[in-house]
Amino acid sequence: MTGAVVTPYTVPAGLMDTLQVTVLILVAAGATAVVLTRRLVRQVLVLSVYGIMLAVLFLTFQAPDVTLSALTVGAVALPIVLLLAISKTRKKEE
Amino acid sequence: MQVFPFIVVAWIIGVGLYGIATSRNLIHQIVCLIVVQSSTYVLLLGVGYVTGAVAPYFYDVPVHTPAVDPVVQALALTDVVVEAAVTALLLAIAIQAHKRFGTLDPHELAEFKG
Amino acid sequence: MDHLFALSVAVPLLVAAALVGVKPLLSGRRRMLDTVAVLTAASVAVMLLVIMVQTDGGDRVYWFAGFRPFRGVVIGIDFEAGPLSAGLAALAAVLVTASMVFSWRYFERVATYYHALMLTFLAGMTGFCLTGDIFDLFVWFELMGVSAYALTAYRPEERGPIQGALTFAITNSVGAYVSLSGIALIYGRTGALNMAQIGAYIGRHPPDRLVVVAFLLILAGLLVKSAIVPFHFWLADAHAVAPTPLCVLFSGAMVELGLYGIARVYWSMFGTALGHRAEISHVFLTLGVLTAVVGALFCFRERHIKRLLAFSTISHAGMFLSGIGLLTPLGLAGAAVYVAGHAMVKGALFLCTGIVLHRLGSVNETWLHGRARHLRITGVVFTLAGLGLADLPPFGTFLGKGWIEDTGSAHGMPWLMPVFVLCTILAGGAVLRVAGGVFYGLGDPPSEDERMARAANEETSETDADKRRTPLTMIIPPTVLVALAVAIGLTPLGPAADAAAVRFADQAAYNATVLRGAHVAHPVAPFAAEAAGITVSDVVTGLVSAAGALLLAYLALYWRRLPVLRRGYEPGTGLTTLAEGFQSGVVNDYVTWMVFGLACLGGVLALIIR
Amino acid sequence: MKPGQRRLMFFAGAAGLVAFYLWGLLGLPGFGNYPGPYGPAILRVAVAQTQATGVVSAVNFEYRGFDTVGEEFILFTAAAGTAIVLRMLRGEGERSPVDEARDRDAPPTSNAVRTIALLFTGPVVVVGWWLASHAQTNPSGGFQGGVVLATAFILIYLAGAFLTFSKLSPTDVTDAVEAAGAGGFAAVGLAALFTGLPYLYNYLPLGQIPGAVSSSGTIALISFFVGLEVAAAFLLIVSELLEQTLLIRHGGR
Repeated sequence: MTGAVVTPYTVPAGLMDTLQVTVLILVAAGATAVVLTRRLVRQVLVLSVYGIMLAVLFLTFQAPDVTLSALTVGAVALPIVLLLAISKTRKKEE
Repeated sequence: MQVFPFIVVAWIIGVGLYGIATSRNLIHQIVCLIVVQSSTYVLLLGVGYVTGAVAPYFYDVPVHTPAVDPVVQALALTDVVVEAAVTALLLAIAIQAHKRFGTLDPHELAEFKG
Repeated sequence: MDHLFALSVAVPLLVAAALVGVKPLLSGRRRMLDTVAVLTAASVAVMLLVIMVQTDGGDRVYWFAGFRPFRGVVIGIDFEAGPLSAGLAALAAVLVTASMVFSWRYFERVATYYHALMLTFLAGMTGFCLTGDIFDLFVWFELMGVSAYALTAYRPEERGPIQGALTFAITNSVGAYVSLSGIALIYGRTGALNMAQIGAYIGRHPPDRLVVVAFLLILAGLLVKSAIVPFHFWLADAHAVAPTPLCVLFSGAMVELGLYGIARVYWSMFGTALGHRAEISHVFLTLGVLTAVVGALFCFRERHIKRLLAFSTISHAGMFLSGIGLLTPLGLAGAAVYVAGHAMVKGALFLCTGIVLHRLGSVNETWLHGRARHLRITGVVFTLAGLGLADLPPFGTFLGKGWIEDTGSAHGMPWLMPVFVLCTILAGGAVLRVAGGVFYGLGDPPSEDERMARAANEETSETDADKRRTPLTMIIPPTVLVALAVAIGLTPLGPAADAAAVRFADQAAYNATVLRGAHVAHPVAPFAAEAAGITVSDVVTGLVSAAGALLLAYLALYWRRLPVLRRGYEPGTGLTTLAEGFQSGVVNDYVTWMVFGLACLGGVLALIIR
Repeated sequence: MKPGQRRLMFFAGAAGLVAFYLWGLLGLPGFGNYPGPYGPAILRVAVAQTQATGVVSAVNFEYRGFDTVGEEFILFTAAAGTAIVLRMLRGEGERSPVDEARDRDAPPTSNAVRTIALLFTGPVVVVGWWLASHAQTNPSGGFQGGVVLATAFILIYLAGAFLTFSKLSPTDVTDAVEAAGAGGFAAVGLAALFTGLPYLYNYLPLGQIPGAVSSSGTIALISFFVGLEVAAAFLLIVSELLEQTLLIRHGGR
C-alpha cells in the first residue's frame, strides 16, 4: 500500500468520550424506562427505542456489525413478534 | 470514563432483574429478560473496545490499522440470535398459557402448577 | 479417528434438520421417523463410547477448522475429551435412545418436531460435555435449554405443562445470562475463551476480585441447571409436567450436566488460580448437603409420583455436588459412578411411572394405591429400581456413594456418611412406599393431600395407544436400564474411574494437552490416586441404606395400624405449609431466590478470597 | 411469598449481587484498554488467511464457526419449538377456552399502507440479499440479511391479506428452507471430513483479492446458508404467531 491510501477518519478522543458517555446514559435510562413501563404496547415502543439506542452505542463502540443486528432484531423483529403476541393475548376491555 | 460503561452494565442487569422479580405480566417479564440480556452485549463490546481504534473491517483501511477486538463482536452477534430465539419461544409459551388460563399474571398461573 | 468428535455433534444436528426438511414426506410414516431417530441416537451413543474407550490412555483434543494454538494463544474452538466427559455424553445418548424407544408406542401422534427436538437436545448435551471453550459451552448450554423448554411445553392441551415450562425457561435463561456476564468478565481480563488458556493465564497471578466474581457468575447458570438449593425450584415444576420420556433425560442427564459443568469450570479454569481449596470445598459441601437434605425431605412428603422422583433427583444432585465438592479425585470418581448408576435407576423409575400413566391414567399415589397390581413386570422393575435408588448392592449407586463417603471420612468429614445414609433412606423409602402401595397394595393408602391430589389427577394419560396392554417397546427400556445399573455395580470400574478422575482434576495436565498437544497418560497429579475398590464399609452402608429405606417404607404404609404410632401425626404434614411457601410456582419468587442465593454465595466467596 | 416480602428480599439480594458484580467489574482493565491476546492474534492473521476484509464475519463463520453452528440450531430449535407449542393439536377444539377477541374485527388495511408496503418490498429484498452476500467484506452477514429478507415477507402481509402471506410461505416450504439453511451449514462443515480435513475447515478457493465478493471460500457460502436459515426461521415464527391471531379472529365472526 502506498501513500495514496486514505488515512482512516477518527473522531477526536475527547469528542468520542463525550458521545459514548451521553449514549451510555441514554441506554441506562432506556433500560430503566423499558422495565418501568407496565403497559404492554407502550413498553414495546420503548423497547424499540431502547434497541435503537443500543445500536447507536454499538456504533460508537466500533461494532457496525452488531449495530446492524441490534437494529434488525431489537428495533424491528422483536417488536413485531411482541406486538403479535400482545394482540393475541389482548384482553377484551380495550 | 475508565469504569463508567461497566457501571451502566451493572445498572442494566439490576434493573432487568428487578423487572422480572416484580412483574405481574408474563410478556412484560419476558421483555425484562431481554433487558437483562442486553447488559451482556454492552459488557462484551465494552471489554473489547480499544480507544482510538477502528472497526475490524479492512475494506477501505489498511490491514494493520489498530482495530477493536473482533471476537467480542462475533460473540455479541451470537448472543443477539440466542436472545431472539429464546424470546420467540417464551412468547409462544406465554400465548398458550393465556389461551389455557386466560391470564398472564405469574401469580394466577401458579395456581395451575402441575 | 478423531473426526468422531465432530460427528457426534454434527450427525444429530444434520439428521434433525433433515427430518424437518422432508417433513411432508414423513407424514403418516411414523415408524420410519422413529427408526431414523432411534438409530441416530444409538449411533451417537456408540461414537461417544468409542471416544471414551479411546481416551482411556490420555485425553484427546480436536481443533475445529484446524486452528491449532500458536504459542499458547488459541484462535479456534476445541473439543477436549477424556473418559469422564465422553462417558457422561455417552450416558446422555443412551438415555435419549432409551426414551425414544419408549416413546415408540407412547406418543401416537407426535410430529416430526418431537424427534428433531430430541436430537438437537442430544447434540446440545454432547457439545456441552466435549467442548473446551467457555463460550462454546454457553452456546451448547443454550441449545440444550431451548430444546428442553420446547419439549416441556410439548403437550399444550393440558393445564400443567405451560406453567412448568415457563418457570423452567425463565429461571434457566436468567442463569445463562448471568453466566455469560461471567464469561465476558473473564474474557475482559484474559483475552481468551479457551478454558485451558484462561486457566493458564489466571493461574499465574494471585486470585483477585475479578476472578472470584467471574467464577461465581459462571457457576450461576450451572447451579440453576443442576438444581442446587436455593436455585432448584424450577426442577420439580418442570418434571411434574414434562412428558415422562423427557423426565428421564432431565433427571438422568441434564441436571448432571450442570454438575459436570461446575467440575469442568473449577478444574480447567479456576482451581489453581483460586487456591483456598479447603474453604471452597466447604462452600460446595454446604450447598451439596443442604440440597441433599431439602430434596430428601420434600421427596418423602410428596404424593405426585413424578414430583416425588424429581425431588429425589434434587437430593441426589446434592450428593453429587458433595462428591465433586470434596475436590479430590476419588470423590469425583465416586460422583461419576454415582451419576451413572443413578441415571439408570431413575430412568427406569420414570419409565415405569410412564407405563402406569399409560395404563391407569394417573400419577397420584393415593388414588393408585393397589390399582396397579396387574402390572406385574412393571411392578418388579419399579421395585428393583427403587432398591437401586436406595443404594442396595450390587446396583452401581452403592459404589459411587460409598466412594464419596470414604473420601469424606478420609478428609476429616465422617459426618458425611450418616447424612448421606439418612437422605438415601428418606428418598429410597419414599420410592419403595410408592412401589409397595401402588403395585402390591400393601398397607393403607397415604392420606389425601388436596392440592397434591388435584395436581396429580390433572396429569391425564399422555398416550392414546391401546391401554389394555403394555407394548414391548415400553417395558424393555426400563428393564435394560435396571440391568445396566447392576452391570455398573459389578464391573470393576475402580482403577479406570479413579485414573480418569485424577486426570480430570489435574489442571497442569489439561493445559499441556490442550495448549501444547502433549499426550498426558499419567500426569503428575497434585493428588495421589486413592485406592478405589469395593470396601466392606461401602457394602455395609449400601445395605444399611436399603434396609432403612425398606423399614421406612413399611412404616409409612402401615403406620396407622401400629399401636405405637397411631396417635402420631401424619408423616410430613409439618413440612407441607413450609413447602407451599417455598415451592410457590411463581417465577418471580424463584428469580428472587436466585438473586438472593447468588448474593449470599458472593459474600462468602468474597470473604474467603480477598 | 407475599409481594412485599419478595420485594424486600429482592432488594437485599440485588443490592448484594450488584455490589459484588461491580466489585468484579472494577477489576477489569479500564474501558478502552482491551489487553488481548485473542483479538490481536485474529487481526494479525485473518485477512491473510481468509481473504475476508470483514474480520467479524471471518471469526463468526470460520475461527469460531462451530459456535455459529450451535447458534443456528438454537434458532432452528426455537422455530420448531414455537411450532410445537402453538400448533393446534388434536383435542384442542375449534373453540379455545378464552376467545377474548370475539367481538373485535381486524381493522381493514388502508390502501395507502398497502401501496407503501408494496413499494418497500422490492428494495427490502435487495438490501437483505446484499447483506447476506457481503459477509466477507462489509459489516453485514447472513444473520442481518436473513432478518431483513423475512421482513420483506411481513411487508407483503401488511400489503395484502394473510391469505397472500400464507400462499407465499406455506409452512412446509418454509420448514424445508429452514432445514436446508441449518443443515447446509452443518453439511458444509462436514464435507471437509471426507477429505480428511477437520470439521468446518475452509477448503474452498479463497480468491486473490481481499474483499471481493467471490473471496473467502466457505465464509461466503456459510453466510448464505445462515441467511436462508434465519429468514426462514423468523418467517416461521411470525407465521405461527399470525396463524394464532387470525384463527381467533375468524373464529369470532
